[in-house]
Order: sequence, then C-alpha cells, then structure tokens
Amino acid sequence: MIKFIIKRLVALIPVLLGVTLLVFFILDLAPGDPAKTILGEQARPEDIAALREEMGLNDPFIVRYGRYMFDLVQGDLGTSYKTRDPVGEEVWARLPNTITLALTSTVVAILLALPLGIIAAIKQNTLFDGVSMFISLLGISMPVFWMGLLLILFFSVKLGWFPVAGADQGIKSLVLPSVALGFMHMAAIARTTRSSMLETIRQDYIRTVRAKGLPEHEIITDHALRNALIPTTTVIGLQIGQMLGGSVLTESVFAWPGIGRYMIQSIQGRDIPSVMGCIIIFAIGFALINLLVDLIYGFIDPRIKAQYK
Amino acid sequence: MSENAKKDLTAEIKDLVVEFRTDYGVVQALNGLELEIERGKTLGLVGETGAGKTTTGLSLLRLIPNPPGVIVSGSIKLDGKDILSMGDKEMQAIRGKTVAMIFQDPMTSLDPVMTVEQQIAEVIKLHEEGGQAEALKRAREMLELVGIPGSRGGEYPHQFSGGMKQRVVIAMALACNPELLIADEPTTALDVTIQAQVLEMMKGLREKYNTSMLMITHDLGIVAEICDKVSVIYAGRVIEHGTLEDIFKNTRHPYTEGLFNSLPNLEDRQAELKPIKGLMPDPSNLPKGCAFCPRCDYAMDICKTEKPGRTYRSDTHYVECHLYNKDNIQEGKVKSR
Amino acid sequence: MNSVSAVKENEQISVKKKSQFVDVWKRLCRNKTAVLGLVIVSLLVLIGILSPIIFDYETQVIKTDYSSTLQPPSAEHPFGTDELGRDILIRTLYATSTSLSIGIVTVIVALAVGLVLGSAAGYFGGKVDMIIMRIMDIFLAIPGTLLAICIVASLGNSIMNLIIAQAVSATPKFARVVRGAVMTVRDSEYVEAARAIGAKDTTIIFHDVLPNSLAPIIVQTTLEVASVILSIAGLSFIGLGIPAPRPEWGAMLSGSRSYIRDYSYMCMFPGLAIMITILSLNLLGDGLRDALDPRLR
Amino acid sequence: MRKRTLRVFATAMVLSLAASLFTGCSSGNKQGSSDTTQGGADTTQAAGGSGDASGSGAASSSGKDTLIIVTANETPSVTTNLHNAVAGDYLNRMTHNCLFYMDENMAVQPDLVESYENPSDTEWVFKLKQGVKFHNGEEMKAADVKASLELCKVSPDVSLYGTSTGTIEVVDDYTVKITTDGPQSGLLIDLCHHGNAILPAALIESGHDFNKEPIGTGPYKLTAWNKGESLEFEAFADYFKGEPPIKKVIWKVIPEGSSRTMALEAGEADLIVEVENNDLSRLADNSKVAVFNEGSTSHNFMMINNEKAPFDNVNFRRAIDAAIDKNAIIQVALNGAGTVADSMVPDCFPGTTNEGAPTYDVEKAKAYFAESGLNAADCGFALICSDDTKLRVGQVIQSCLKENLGIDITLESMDLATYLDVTATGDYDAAIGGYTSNSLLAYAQGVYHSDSINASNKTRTNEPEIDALIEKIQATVDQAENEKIVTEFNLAINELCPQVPLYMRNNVRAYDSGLAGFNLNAGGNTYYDWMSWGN
Repeated sequence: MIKFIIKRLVALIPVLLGVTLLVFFILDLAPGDPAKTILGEQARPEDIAALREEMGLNDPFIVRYGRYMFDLVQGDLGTSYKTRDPVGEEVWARLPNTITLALTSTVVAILLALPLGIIAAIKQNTLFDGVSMFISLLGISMPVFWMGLLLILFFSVKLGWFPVAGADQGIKSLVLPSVALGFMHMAAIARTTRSSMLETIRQDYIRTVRAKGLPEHEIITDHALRNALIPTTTVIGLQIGQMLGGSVLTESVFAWPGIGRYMIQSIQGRDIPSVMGCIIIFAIGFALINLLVDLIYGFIDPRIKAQYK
Repeated sequence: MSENAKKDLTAEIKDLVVEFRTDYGVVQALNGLELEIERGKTLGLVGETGAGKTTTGLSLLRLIPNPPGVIVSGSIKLDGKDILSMGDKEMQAIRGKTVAMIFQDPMTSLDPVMTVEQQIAEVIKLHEEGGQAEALKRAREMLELVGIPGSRGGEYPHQFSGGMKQRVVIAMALACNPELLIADEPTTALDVTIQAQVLEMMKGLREKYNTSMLMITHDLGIVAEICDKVSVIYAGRVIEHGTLEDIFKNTRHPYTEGLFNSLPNLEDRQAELKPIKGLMPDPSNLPKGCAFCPRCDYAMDICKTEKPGRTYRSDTHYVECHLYNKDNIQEGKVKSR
Repeated sequence: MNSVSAVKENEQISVKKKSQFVDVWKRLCRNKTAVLGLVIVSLLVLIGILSPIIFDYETQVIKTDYSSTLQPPSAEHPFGTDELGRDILIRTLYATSTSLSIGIVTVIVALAVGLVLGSAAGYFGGKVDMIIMRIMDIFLAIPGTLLAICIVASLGNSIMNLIIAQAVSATPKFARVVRGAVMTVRDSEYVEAARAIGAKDTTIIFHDVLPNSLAPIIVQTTLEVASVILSIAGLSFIGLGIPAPRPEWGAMLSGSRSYIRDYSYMCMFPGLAIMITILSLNLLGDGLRDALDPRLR
Repeated sequence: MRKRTLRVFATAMVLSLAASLFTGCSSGNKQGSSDTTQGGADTTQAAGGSGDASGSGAASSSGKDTLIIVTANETPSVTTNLHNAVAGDYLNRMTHNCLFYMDENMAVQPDLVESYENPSDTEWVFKLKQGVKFHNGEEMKAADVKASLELCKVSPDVSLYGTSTGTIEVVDDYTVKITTDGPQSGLLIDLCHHGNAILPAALIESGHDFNKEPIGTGPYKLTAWNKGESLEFEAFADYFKGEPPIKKVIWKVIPEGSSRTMALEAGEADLIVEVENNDLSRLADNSKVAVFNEGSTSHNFMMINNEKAPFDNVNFRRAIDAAIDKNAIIQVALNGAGTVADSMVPDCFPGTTNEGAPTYDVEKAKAYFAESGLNAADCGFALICSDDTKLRVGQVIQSCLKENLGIDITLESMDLATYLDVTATGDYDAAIGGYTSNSLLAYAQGVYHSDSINASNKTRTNEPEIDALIEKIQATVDQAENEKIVTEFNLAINELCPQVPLYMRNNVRAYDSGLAGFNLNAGGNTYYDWMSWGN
C-alpha cells in the first residue's frame, strides 16, 4: 500500500512538471507588461524599465522558466509581482479557506446526494424519483454564480439569516457558499449514485442475495450501496477537483477569501508567479484527491486493492 | 410407473401467468404454466432461451423483478402453502431456507466486494441459529463440501476461477439444506470438463441431502443424466411433460422431437441434423393458436386459430398438441405425413 | 446456393444496422423526458438559426435606446429592456445562436482532436498510448475551468480564443472517452477478424472501431455542449467571456448582476435560458445514454 | 460650479476648518491654506486637534467602537513605497502620516510639519512637530524624514513622487531642508503622497518587513491581515493628534458591488467605499444609510491616438467630441454619479477653464466634421473598453457617433493589463480611460507632456508649446502666477482637443448614518481619526 502511494506520488512529478511548463508557457503568451500593470496608468517609462529589470522580466523564456523551476524544486513558489511577498505565503494564507469551502460543500453535496440518489433508484420511476432527479438537473443547469446571487438575495437580504459576504462569521458565513457549491455538485453525485444503484440493483449478485432471503434494506445497505459506491466515489473525487476550480466563481460571489479568487485577481494583474502558484497548488490538490479516491476504492473494492501492489 | 396416491409435492405451480409490462409492450413470459416437483426428485425444465425457464425458477422464489414483471394469475405452492399470498417477511424466510437457487452465470452471481465465506455465512446467519462465528465456521465447512479448501474462504470472488465460483454458489445454495434447489443452467457458463465435475457434485449432494431439485437447462444430456421427470417448456407453457423415459423414448410433441433432432447423433454421424426452423415467436405478440405453429412441420389449419388442449398418454405423460387425441396418442411417435 | 446465402447474409446485416438505429430512435422516443429534451434542443437550434435572420443585429440587437432603459416586461418588451434600453427578449433569443454555435463548434473541435488522439492511444496502445495519455494527464491535472481561464486571460477574450480555451480543456475528456471505448472494442472479435483479413489500421479504426464506440462518445458530446455553454457563462462572470456588445447569456447575466435586486427580470431571462438549454441538453444526453445502452432500461 | 464656490471662499480661514470637518461642506482653497502655512502659523493643528477631541468625547457615549469598512479591491501591499494603488493608499492613511496632507478642499496642510519656510524658489525648510511617536514607541525625527523621502526616490512604484524632492538634508533633529532641482511648484503636493510617508529610518535600514508590520505615525495600527479577506486595525493610543474615537477598524474585501450594498443594508458593513451606481437611489432612500456623492479629481475621457488617422485631424477630433452626448453617458454608465467634463483637464483645480473646448452640439459636430474633409465611411475605429462601466460608456459613444456623424465604431473588450500595454505603446485607435491626480501639474505632466509618451501620454500629444507651458507651471512656485499659466495652458490644450473628455466621476461612499464625522476630499482621502459613532 505504502509502496503504491509512493509510486503514485513519484508518477505525479512529471505531470506537475508538465503542468508548470504548460501554464508558464500559456501565461507567457499574455500580452501586457506586468511591470506596467503594477505601476499603473501614470507610470513613467524609466520606472517601468527599472521594475522589469528588478523582476527579471527581460530574460528569455527558458531562463525565466529555468529560474522558476530551480526555485520551485527548493519549495519556493517565487515572489508575487504585485505584493512582493512570497507566493507561498499568499497561497498558504488562503488555502485553509478554500479547503474549508471545498470540504463543507462536499459534505453538503454527499449528505444530500447519497440518500437522494439511493431512494430515487429504489423508487425508480416514482414521483420521488422524478422530483429528485429534476432537482438534480436543476443543480447541474443553474450557473453557480446565479444560484449564489439568488441565495444571497433571499437568505441574506430578504430573511437576513446569513451574512452577505466574507468569511468572518464562522459557520454562518460558510452556509450559503457551501450550499451554492454543494447544490451544484450534489446534482452530479446524486445522478451517478442513482444510475450506479440502478445498475447494481440489476446485477446478478443482487438477485443471488435476494434469493438468500435477505431483507430488502439489508440488500441495499450491505450489497447494492457498497458496489454502487465505486463509481460514485470516482464522481465525488472528480467533483472535488472541479470544486477546486468551480470555487473560483463561488468565491467571488461570496467574497470568500480563497485561492480561486486570488488566482483571478492575480491573472488580471498579470501576477504570473501567483497564478503559477495557485495552479500548482490546485494541480497538487487535484492529484492528491485522486490518489485518495483510489485508496478509498481499495477499501470498497477488493478487485482494485489487489492492484495496489 | 403410474402413481395413484396423492403425490408428495415439494412445489406445485398451477396455471401461472406472468407478464413483463415494459414500455415496449406486454411480454407474456408464462402462459398458464403448470409444474410439479416431487419430494426428493429432480424435475428437468427444458426449452430454448426465452421460453420462460428462468422466469419459472424465479417465480418459485417470488423474485420476478417487479416492475416490469407481474404475476397475473395462477398459484404457486411450496409444501402445499401458497406463496403468492405470503407477506414479504414470510417470503424472506423461505428464500435461501426452503428454496435455494443456483444462477446461470457464476461470474456475476457473487458480490465482488464481499469475501466468499461471508457471502455463504450471510445466508446461514439469516436462517439458522448461532452467531457470526458459527456461521463462518459452517460456511467454511460448506466450502470444503464443494471441494474448496476452507482456508480460501477469506478470499474475494475475483480470486476464484469460474468453476470454483459456481461451487461457491452451490455451497451457498445448499448452506441451509433447502427442500428445493433450483438450478438455472448451472453449468452453461463452464468449460465441459468443469461441467461434468460440477454436475457430479450436485448429484452427490442431492442424494446426500435428499433435496428436491428443479434443473433448468436446454441441454438434454444433462436432463438424461440427472432428472427423474421432464417438462418441456415453449413460449411460457409446458407443452410436454413426462418421466425421463416418457420424453426420451415416447416423444410426442413436434417441438420435443425437434430438440432431439437438433442433437448430433454419435452413433450415426451421417444422419442429417434437423434443427427447428425459425426462432421463438415474439413473446409480446404470440400467435393466436399454438405458439409453436409457425415453426411446426406438422402444422394444420386448426393450429393457427386454436390453442391445443392437454392429451394424456399415461398418468405421467401428457402433451399439448393438436396432432393428438385420446385415440391416437398411444400410437407411437409423432405421426408423419 | 452459397452465393445466395451470402447475399442474404449481407442483407440481414444492413437490415440489422438500420434497425439498430431505428431501435435507438424508438427507445429514445419512448422516453418522455428525452423527447422533451430533444424537442427543446431542436427548438433552440431553430431559434439559433432563425434569430440572426429575423432580427437585425445593428438596429435591434445592439442598438442602445436611452429613452427606454430598464423597463420591466411589457407588451412591447415582453422580457423588458436592459440598462441600455435594448430589448431583452431579442437579445436572449439572439444569444441562443451565440451560445449554441460556440458550444457546438467547441465540441466539434474538441471531439475531432479527441477522436484522433483517443483512438490512436486506444488502438495502438503501448508507447503511443502512454505518450498521448501522459500529455492528456497534464491537461487533466488542471481543473478545466482554471485552464480555460488561463488561456482566455492570456490570449484575450475573443470568440475565437474562447473556443480554443474551451476546446483545449474539453479535448482530454474526449480523448479519454474515445480511448476507453476504442480499447473495449479493439479486442473484440470483429476487429480481430478485420485485422485477420489484412485491413489497414486506419481503416479498422474508422470503419470498425469508432462506429462501434459511438455510444459513449455521442453521450459525452451532448453533455459537453452543455458544459461548454455553462463554462462560458462562468468565464463571462469573471470578465473573460464573449466581448460586448454581442449578446451571450452568460455576459447578459454578468452585466445584469448589479441590477439583480431592483430589476431581477434582467437576470431571470438569460438565467432561465441557460437553465433550459443545459437542462434540455442533459435530458437529451441522458435519454441518448439510455437509448444507446438498453441494459439500463 | 463647486469650483466657483471655492473661489468665493478664497480667503476662508484656518479657524473655519474645525467646523468644516463636521459639516462636510466644501470650502477653502489651496491659496488660502498655503498663505497660512507659509506664515508659519501654529494654530492650525491646535484647532484641528480640539475638533478631534470633541469628536472622541461624543463617541465614547455610544457603545459601538468598531468600524467595518468594505471595499472592492484588496490592496497589493500596505508598504507605502511598494505600491501605487488606491486601495493601498486608503490603508496607508490609517497607519502613516506624510509631512503634509490634502484637506477636504484639496488644499495642502501641514501634517507632521509644524511650519515651513520657502527662502528661495528651490529651497524649503521644514520644522517638524516634536513628540510624534511611531507605533513602535520611537519618536519621529528629521533622520526618519530623510530616509523615508529617499526611499521613495528609489522605489519604482512611487518614485514619480520622489523627483521633486531633490536633495534632503537633516539640519537638526526637528528640521529638514530640501533643495529642489529647479523650482518645483508641485513639491508640497508630492509630499502628501503615501510614497513619501514617514517611516522609522532604523527600520528602513534594517530591512524591516513593513508589509507585515507597517510601522508609521498614523492613528491606527495594523493588527491582522487576513489575506483576501480583511485587514484589522486598532487605535494607536499615542497618536500625536490624540487617540482616535473609534477603537477598531476592519477593512473587508467584497469584490461584488451588489454584495457590498447588501452588506451595508444588512448591517455587516458600516461604510462602503465603492458604491454600485445602480444602488445609489436605493441607498439614498434608506434612512439608516447616508450617501456621500460629490465630485472628484477623476477625469475620464476617450483617449485617442493622435498619431493615427483620422485622429491626426483636429477638426475630426472636435467633431467626435461635439457629437457625444456626455449626459447620456453619465446617466447610463454612472447612474448620474458624475458631472460632464468638457475641458481637456480636470476642471477642479485653480485656473482651469472650459473655454474653447467643444461641447455636445450635434450641429457643430457636423460642421466640424465637414471642415475635416473626411468621409464617415473612412473614419471607423475600434474603441477599447477594459471593464463593464467603460463598456457601457463605449456603447453610448458607439450609438452617438453612428447617429450623429454616421461613423461606425467597434467596441473591443480587453483586460486591464492588455489595455495598459497597448495604449501605452500607441498600438490602438481609441480607448476609454481616465486619469486621477491631485494637482493640475501632475495631470498635465502625465497626460500631455511629450516625456510621457509611451507611458501615460496615451494620446501621444507631442507639442513643444504644450511641453513648454507645462514646464512653466512646474517652475512657477508663486500661486497666483501659477494659476495664470494654468489658464493659458488650459486654453491651448482645449484648442488642440487631443482627446474627448467625458465626465468627472463622483466620489461615492455610503455609510451607516450613525457614523459622525465622515469626510472625504475630492482626491479620495478620508481622515479616519475624525470619525466617531454618534447617535
């Protein structure tokens, strides 16, 4: 098992290397001079030139990339063009917020989605099935920022239950963003749960279990669910990854001080080291989640566990 | 071979009608099926794919998937008790205990995420006294019984070969010593050599436990090997029923005859194979008269419009075909024209 | 005798192919929600085609009219007007063509590239597979939205760049689906048969493998159009979407978000339009999946 | 109009300052204030100080002692010399002081300076206040001033404001002498910039991380910076003007405009800095909220590349200027929160004039256009709009030019970074832009001087006479004389019409009406220590 984890982590290195090169290259295509953006509309050419030199912007692509990678392997994410603070610090300060939001919305999504998907599958083609799948479809179809604004409008402005924005009121602050983000992801998870439950329920082994005389609820919990969880886990893993990305929008609607919003600000400010830092963190997070999902598979599915040698 | 006294029946199906109501139309899976399984005996249920064999097996456990399957009418009795009027709890008590079933495909019949001993223990725990530990011990014993080392009980199905999986399924089915064992093509998915082993083992176990058995198969060889009586099923109806001898030696129904003609004859390899022409009729749109009529070499006008009634050749042997009546039924094999 | 039976067999095969299509179609038609999805999607496509013909872009779609800004829905303007006095109904309808065409073009591009890469990886396996999929892994290692954001931010937000950005982040998904589908088909008997009679690799891929891997690809395509449209709306929200004044639902929503409280109708209609589009594409996609994979029914 | 008022009150006295703090009215002007300060008066701050004291007394009676300010943008930095961002300036004003500050009427007032003398056109001697404490307890002395002003000169972000300061000498602990490089009329205004905020010399030398701990002399100390979320400040007990009445100030970042409004309405915010224009009327109707909506120094215009045809034709430039309905722009893009700008420079500074600049007049526009000899079909151009507001402005311009002159223009959306790049290098036709400056000199130097080509002179105006006039404004320290040259320059540039002025943006703030002493000058400065929780 540990060997498997190490193998996976090692396999991650070339991917991350590719990611850095890809993103560094894409961002390098961007027009606009970071120095100019920092100094603003009123800057003088000599100040811009001085700043460019200071930031090492005059070197060729390869040199800049090489320098970046040299620092990166030493754990240094570089210095933000905009704040002149280490990117690592900037990202680190915001990371807990993004993780908190991703986790709570995942919990919200799973808590809603699993029962919804399971019951919908068991009561296939009933009203409950129809309604819950319609709700799920809504979750997929509604743009998350629209949903966010409507939630704010209703629960914060009209009812005054939750704060409008920010993260400074603890759990109260967390409710609306988690619900908005969670609702969106609940949809995908519920649908997968339902369809994999449906598929599982039709499997021969479920019939076998039934023929043993097991009560229906035990069939669901002991056999069907456990098998249906395998594809569901995949989707949950993918969804958390998407949540990392999708939190960009949610974070800006709810003024959530996370990495997603930071990345958008950095992109607009051509703060390339910060953007790189965010992307690397996202990519690592994404990869770790996938690894975690694979490990969870192992616990659910012995066939997969056998491969973790 | 006549039986006068009231037969000791483990299972009795009378006039069973099962429909599958799908978006695509209503499929008549069983059309007034009749079946009797005597205690300690083995009934062979023979027919083509789609004739309703598996549905018959499942209906004995009341496991026809609903929706879309609906038992429209008829009765199913186990030990004289009508299971159609039973509650879910009662039915659950019967499944695995009174009646057990071996399914067609051992590859998919086992839960991939549970160890085999747990899967066997599950049924024991449900129906027998004793706790988890006791059940696991019994499960391992059952594994040994079917020829698998008990020590492998902690493994998962994917670690077993097809034949071994089927042994596990059989062990599971026999774990609670059921009165009736339904074996749905238990060897179809297996290699020939494994088939023979499994079949031998089943025979042995049947004798050991004096279990009644419903052997669902399309393989007449297996029937000859293991069955006491045979019901030939076509389009959801038993069209010929009799003892092994009745069916094999005194074949009456053209369809049964067709089944035999489809078998290669080892003694006479020059003999032409005469497969039954055409395919099973669309079960959602059965012919008005005899269901076999469109494929029957002997079809008459009446066959197209009227369903044939039952004609008895003896107490144990009957056939549903317009070719026969009380007078000509004894005359031997299907008359030729 | 032999030739006759061969002809017959051929006939049977073609009949079978046709009937397979008819079967799928029939199954689709039996699924009420899928039909609903199909009807709405067709309607949207129709609107998308017709609205640029019916409405004049210069005078009806982007022309500002300060005498009638921010009017609530009325008989004259059924969806009301926006902050520049433009009719929201016309803009919403017109945006259908923008959103759908971008969604479709993006998916076609991504599909084309994904098909080539995925089928090459799936069919040849080995090193080819490894190299292609490792590269795809790099793209997949970055959440799609973020990758698209980076690309649009770098290239500038034009329709062209939006399509590129979305296509780049969608391609690996297609490549994966195609690869998976191809790999399951690759080792099947009929492909082995084709190989046995000496067919060329490309012939096998395009004649035998791909047509038989279509089901998951079709489904993925339908759903991807939906996700592209949604994603563009998201990009618009952070100012990286379709450049004004061309109407696009996401951009309209984004532009109306400061009016959401007093003039909520402004964000209702584009929001609903997105919702209906995504909803119907999803219904259709689900229906297609069920129709193509009858096991689930 | 406001400017006229200022003139009327040209002789407004220092003593009226204290009163004006609380009424929030605009009075007094630069001339008046510089007269007083030149006289070396020592009464100014005493009066201001007593005003503060009374404010603090009022505050203590109410229970609330925290002020939550919500803003759209997070500052890149709180280090005074490492940014030139408005968001950062807001915060620097809380933690730091400069030698001078601009009062509510944009007049320069001494801050850390007790008094000053101007013995010659190039020599300035500043007497510092004594007993001013930094947050770390050290006393502010002349060496700190020298180090801080010199730091400004070498920091690219703010070095623009370090050019006029020339050579800095420490005369004694409380006296600093600056010898400028030629006469510099803009010196005092430059000294008001946060780039010239006074930091402890010892910390500058030791490489202290001011971004973690921005030690200054200001009324508040930074206690926490939750990146991306908020910055927390607490009152500095030893503030040299007295401890501010409000003990705790939190700056929250909420990028979404409507969310900011909702936060204020929901009571989660006490003061919002960038008010969504659409929410203005809603907030004005809210009795719990006060709205501040006054003119600013932000001059907004359509910049056009004078090097490119057809913009090299002065009559064409005048034609499009006269063809654009600026009132419509203000209504559509700003919801009325602005005033029409016709003059080529912000008209809020002394000496400026609208004379000679085209105004919205369709007939005249057509006449100018006829005079230009151009054909409408050849005059199409691309207009760059780098945000939503600019896009709305652009859409109005688009329809005005189409309707009035038959010219087709296309709108080009662009992100800020690209916009800055292409406009600076002259690789564009036209763009919506703006320039905010605290003095006419800085504006003129930045926008019209040929030295600023490839930087902020985006119209690429390259006229020797204009350059000469700007240099003359810079060199004329005498206020009255300076004003005359400003007028001369203004008339010349109006005649030249290098760009299309659109509007002067208003400074808009909305705050809890319980907040007393709210203030804001046209340059966007708020004096945080003047505010308190009233009733």
